[in-house]
Amino acid sequence: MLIQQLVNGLTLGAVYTLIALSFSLVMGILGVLNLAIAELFMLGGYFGFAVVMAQLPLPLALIAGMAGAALVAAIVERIGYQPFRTASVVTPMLSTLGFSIILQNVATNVWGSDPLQLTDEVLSGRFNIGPVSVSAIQLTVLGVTVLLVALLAFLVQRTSIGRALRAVAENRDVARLLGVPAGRVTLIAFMLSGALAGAAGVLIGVHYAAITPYIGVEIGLKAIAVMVVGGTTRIWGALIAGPLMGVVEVMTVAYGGSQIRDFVVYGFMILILLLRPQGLLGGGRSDQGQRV
Amino acid sequence: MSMYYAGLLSDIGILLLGALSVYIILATGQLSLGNAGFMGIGAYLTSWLTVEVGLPVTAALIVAALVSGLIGIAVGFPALRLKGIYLAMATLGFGEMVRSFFQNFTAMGGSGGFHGMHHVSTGYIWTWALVILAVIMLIEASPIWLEIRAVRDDETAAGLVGLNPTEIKVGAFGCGAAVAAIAGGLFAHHHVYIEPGNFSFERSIDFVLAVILGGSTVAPGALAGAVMLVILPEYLRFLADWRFAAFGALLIGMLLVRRQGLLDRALFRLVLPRSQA
Amino acid sequence: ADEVVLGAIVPSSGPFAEWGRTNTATLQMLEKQVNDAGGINGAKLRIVILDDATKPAQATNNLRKLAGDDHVLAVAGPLTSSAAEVTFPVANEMKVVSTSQASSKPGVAKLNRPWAFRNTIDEGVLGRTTVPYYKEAFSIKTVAIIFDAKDATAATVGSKIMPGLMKDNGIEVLNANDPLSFNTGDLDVSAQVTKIKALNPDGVVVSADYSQAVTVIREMKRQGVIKPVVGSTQLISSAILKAAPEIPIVAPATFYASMAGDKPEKFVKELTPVLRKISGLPAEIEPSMYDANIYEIASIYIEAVKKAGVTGKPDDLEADRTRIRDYMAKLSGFAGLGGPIAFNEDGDAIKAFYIVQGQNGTWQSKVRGCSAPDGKQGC
Amino acid sequence: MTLITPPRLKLDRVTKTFGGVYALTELSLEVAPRQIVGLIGPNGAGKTTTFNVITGAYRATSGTVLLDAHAVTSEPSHRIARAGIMRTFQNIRLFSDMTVWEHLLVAQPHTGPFARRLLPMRFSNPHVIERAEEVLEFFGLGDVRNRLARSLPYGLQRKVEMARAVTARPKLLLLDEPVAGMNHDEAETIRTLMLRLREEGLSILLIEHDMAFVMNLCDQLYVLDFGVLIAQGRPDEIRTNPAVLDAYLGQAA
Amino acid sequence: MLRVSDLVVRYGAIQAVRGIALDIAQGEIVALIGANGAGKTTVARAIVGLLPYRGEVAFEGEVLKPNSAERNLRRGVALVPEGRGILGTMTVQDNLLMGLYTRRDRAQAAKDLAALLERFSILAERRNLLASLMSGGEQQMLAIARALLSKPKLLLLDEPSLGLAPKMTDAVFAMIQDLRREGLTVLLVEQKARQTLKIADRAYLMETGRVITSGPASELIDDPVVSETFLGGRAAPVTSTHAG
Ligand SMILES: Nc1ncnc2c1ncn2[C@@H]1O[C@H](COP(=O)(O)OP(=O)(O)OP(=O)(O)O)[C@@H](O)[C@H]1O
Ligand SMILES: Nc1ncnc2c1ncn2[C@@H]1O[C@H](COP(=O)(O)OP(=O)(O)OP(=O)(O)O)[C@@H](O)[C@H]1O
Ligand SMILES: [Mg+2]
Ligand SMILES: [Mg+2]
Repeated sequence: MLIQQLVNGLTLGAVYTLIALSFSLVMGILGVLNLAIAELFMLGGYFGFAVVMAQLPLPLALIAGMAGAALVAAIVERIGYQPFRTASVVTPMLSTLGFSIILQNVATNVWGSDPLQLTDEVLSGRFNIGPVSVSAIQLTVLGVTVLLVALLAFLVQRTSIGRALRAVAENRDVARLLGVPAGRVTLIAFMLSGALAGAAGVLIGVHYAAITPYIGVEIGLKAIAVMVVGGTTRIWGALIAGPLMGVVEVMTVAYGGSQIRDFVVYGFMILILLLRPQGLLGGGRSDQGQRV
Repeated sequence: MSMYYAGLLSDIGILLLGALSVYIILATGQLSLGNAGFMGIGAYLTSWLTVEVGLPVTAALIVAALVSGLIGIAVGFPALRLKGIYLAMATLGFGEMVRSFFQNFTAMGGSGGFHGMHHVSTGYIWTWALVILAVIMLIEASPIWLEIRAVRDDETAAGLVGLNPTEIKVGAFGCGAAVAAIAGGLFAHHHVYIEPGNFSFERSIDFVLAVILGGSTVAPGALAGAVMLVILPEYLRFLADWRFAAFGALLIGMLLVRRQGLLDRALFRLVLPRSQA
Repeated sequence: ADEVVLGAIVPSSGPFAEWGRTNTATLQMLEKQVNDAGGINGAKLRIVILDDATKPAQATNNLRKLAGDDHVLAVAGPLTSSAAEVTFPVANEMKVVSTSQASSKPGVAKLNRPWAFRNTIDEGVLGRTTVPYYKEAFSIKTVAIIFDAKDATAATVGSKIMPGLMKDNGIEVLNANDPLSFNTGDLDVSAQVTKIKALNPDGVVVSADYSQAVTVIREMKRQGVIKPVVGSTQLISSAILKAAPEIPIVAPATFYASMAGDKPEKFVKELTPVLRKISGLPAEIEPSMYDANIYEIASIYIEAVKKAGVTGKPDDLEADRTRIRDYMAKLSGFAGLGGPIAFNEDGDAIKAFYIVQGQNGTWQSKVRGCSAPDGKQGC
Repeated sequence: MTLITPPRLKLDRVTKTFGGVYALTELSLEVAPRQIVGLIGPNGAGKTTTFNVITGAYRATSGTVLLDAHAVTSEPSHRIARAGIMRTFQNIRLFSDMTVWEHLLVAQPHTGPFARRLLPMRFSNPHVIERAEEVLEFFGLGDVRNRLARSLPYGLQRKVEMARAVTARPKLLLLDEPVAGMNHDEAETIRTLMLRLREEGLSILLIEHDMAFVMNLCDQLYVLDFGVLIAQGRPDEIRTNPAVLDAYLGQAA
Repeated sequence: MLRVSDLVVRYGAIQAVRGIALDIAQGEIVALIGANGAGKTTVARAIVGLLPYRGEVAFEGEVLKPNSAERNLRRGVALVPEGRGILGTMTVQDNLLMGLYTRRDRAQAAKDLAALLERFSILAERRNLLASLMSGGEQQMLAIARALLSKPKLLLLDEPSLGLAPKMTDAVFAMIQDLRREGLTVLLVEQKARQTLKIADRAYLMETGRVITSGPASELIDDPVVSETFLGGRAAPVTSTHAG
């Protein structure tokens, strides 16, 4: 059972990591907590479901989910972020909360509040290795997560686009003086993060095969926790923190008692933050850039 | 006044206190998303004191405020190490831990909830709310409030001109926690039933929303925000199924029009020209 | 009076929006039927329906508005137990009848006599019939229990009622000392289900609202735990039957869409097309137990108005409300959709219920029960 | 040099490293009462770091800082400020949403019981208001008292910073490039103010790259290069010191 | 090369620049001097396209659009902003690489970077330090170096000597002259009027949003208005300490 629970924990962790990535793309770089990401994830799920239910292949569902969510993310950026660039960080956080309220309501009106379920499992193959059983979709989620983390880390930390993003976040005018098209760059960041959330929505929706308009809330919260534990400025952080939190959560349920799960999980998060106030990989660089 | 408006008014009063609890902490530049936790502590503690111990409500509220204030100080110290989103998440985690605790705390009903409190009147709730609002507004004219503003603006510079940021930030946490506990106690005695789900992070976010919508630089902003948050959904009922979509849109619209919130110091200066001299 | 005004509190926004919306459609249909048939003693029926967004505090204010501003004679709702817990005290304070269409958490109406009623049966009572059938039908000797810890009703049933009932019926609860739970909104319950799998029980008790139970049942299927599931009325929904058709689900219900009989069949026939026109609801939606319940509640109120000497004059409002309350308390043999309805001294319904089993996509009635106290006539 | 009066400020072999980089190496310096001392040196020499160590913004790696013969090393910065050392900043650091008047109130120490601190200003500590009026007058900021300090022209912002530092009646004032970016006239007014402050008994330690200003004002100069003291003495001695010319002033002189 | 006509810039109700005209020819060093608040910074920011304005700014014969700094940089107009504008949460290295953001000629860019690091050796030493942790003067050097890396044709410098030690100020001014010899055109906004006028070809003197005098720098140095208000003696090198 231990190994099976580890697999459960890792899958859950991968799920967290996937969503944490889209949060950290805008949080780590632009410094805004886009709360609507939880709902972009939900939307991605619904778009993906629509495609899967039309008997179309999974990659197509992924594309639909990513494109749909990226489009909505673009609207969130234009209305919910751009006008609040210069305001305190709480303000864009709340304007994006406005979007998440709207999106939940719209989804309820369009798809209903009942769980929408897939009748057949997509990628239902299972692999049994001894007592452990892993499904194809689980493996897909794990694989895609690692791939996306690597891709994103490369993009943000190694390419000039990532650097440009960070520059815009810190000082928009200066970035423009250096030739960075600031408006376009933030829009791209939001859409990218939206696309990630959408992809996560499709994969995770298909994995659990049931979604509701409120699916993003709890899992979004955990994903933010994962992002914070990993450190917002380092993409790789999420890849460590996600599975860590996933395993802690699952092991608490398995061996400690499921009642105290939230207590333990959040306690663990606080503990890590107290030991490393900028998260595991937050190395404390950009946040500590204070001098007199 | 109809019972309906009295009910809304009670909700506003309680939300006002919750918002003020966030306001005090936010005034020092710290965003707390865990005040529902302090509210829960206050709600359960006062309920226990009135139902099981038999204390009068007012005494119970004062005790709960003190205890929660101490817990707030205890939470405030480690919170000093954290900034921005890290602090917000840590406090949110604290709030969820409190909720999870009461969920398992079968002595007070666990997730089944707790009964037996006596109903308090709207007037009683507002007496508390107004007294605390007045005290905060009074403090806003005091030297300590200037120090709080200085710490929020630039903690390092504040330290270097002789202010003690630790004392101010931790103190604010304590005060915020105490006010949140009062909000919780009143909530419990208004609804005469509480369950852990009442104190989840959504409520903390409501508090923050009230503060930011109303204006986070002046205490009456919390009042304006609380009124809006309670009244708005009621007045949007004619939209039926689209009620909350409209609410979300209005929220964004309001921020777009007045990102500093409905009320701010500039507005006050305009209305009361020589208010601070 | 030329108008009879009733109120209703339903959750048309938030996670239970679907129920609130079908409830609304049901009441609107009833209103139209009554008025088309000439109204109530010549007066038109008007039902004021308010959305509480699944937020208890809003439900209390809804009641205050209905009773205080809209001068309704009686209120149907609120739906959830959490809302009922805080709304019923207000009903007592304002002296207006409030009858929940779905709350089944033990003892909620009892605490708020005499104005609170529930057209539902306490889960403790229902379980006494459900569990023996379940034991019998699937030869259950051991079970594991999993519940939604954030949902007050589900948690009470999962942590108190069900363990007691299992003990009474000689069924061993394998995780008696290690309760398994999750939270409303959780997506992943794989760890809990893996644990259940390791316990290898004969059956699984899932105490959760159906939308949450879907997650558990799907995970059971995924991990190959094909064991019969038992639960409370919270499980009753057509959605849950789609989660894992091969897993049998046993739960009590006072109404289900495929129920036989003139009244329920007529009700379903009339309401189904109405529901299917509402956007956002699944295309194949059917009337739910809570639609039936709220339909009955409003019908009881209407009968009370007709028979208890309710004048409907503004000056008599207080007296009229008392008349309705007294009529409800003494009600007997009201013709509900599934048989006669009355209320016990706790304010909960005495009516027939059915232990239904969901298999291959439909509910099938297995046992008929009655919530009348032992030795009393009721259903 | 300070045989009779003990130095107001004394740095004794202060070293500050940043992960292997020596920003200050065994720096010793003294400021006597009523003295204006200049600290000069090339960019990155460690001048601002010296201020930061004195005021507790940075903790010295080794060495001691003495104020009136009392060690203040490794005290938290607010204590050091209260002990009598106030400063201004190289990059102006005013509180962004405070008026000039509020800046003059906020830095003053509060006397009396804590509870009085919660009362409105006028009841809690009337002396504070008197003092602020006095300083406002001294710096000629009366016209802008109710303006947001941040919205003022650069020169005035510098003045507000100095005024804020002075309200707390410090013994020692540290000024970091007080006339950078100012035109001649503005620099002159600052110079006059500093001289008057000295009259009132204040000691001043000053960093400035404007040599005309420094040479005209300071009683004593210390020259840093790469964290090491390379010269000290009266302005006329320093001006011709070859090491200083080479490291700092350049061939122009 | 640059022609500004009828430039008007307002901040809300305040008109900070009230219709000025400027001309800069290819290869010139033009100085813009004036008292605090005269509007120099505003002019510079408008030219590079950080502000909305009325009037016309033409660069190499083409009209530049207001508020289009990123496009103007690609055309060859760069600004070292007032207050340095370093990206404090990024390392010195990243700041420099940001200077190369629009460069496509990688090999040459790398060479330019190496050359600049040689000139400002402290930047090479502090490569991996967060830019915000550097001293004021070091930050100023970084800002200048970064702007040069984009290989501008026209460089606007807003008080580049702020916070620089005398020797470094001299070095920067010398460098500006070197660069001019390599074909760079410079608009220099400065408070250190005397030194500025020494290296400039021509100068404009601003007061409250208007140009009040302009002409060859060598003539302006002797202009009584200029020397009275701006030279005052203190901007001069150390040798002249007669002020006061
Ligand atoms: N927190 C820090 N971390 C790392 N290095 C630092 C830090 N603070 C300062 N330094 C380095 O220490 C050296 C001294 O800096 P300091 O600010 O004291 O110089 P300064 O003499 O004030 O120079 P300037 O005249 O340019 O302001 C600089 O090289 C700087 O990069
Ligand atoms: N963001 C702004 N909002 C409002 N007014 C401004 C703003 N920036 C500058 N001003 C005003 O515009 C005028 C010109 O300012 P500007 O900064 O261009 O002057 P400057 O000549 O560069 O002065 P300095 O020598 O101090 O740098 C001043 O009166 C200033 O107060
Ligand atoms: Mg310095
Ligand atoms: Mg300027």
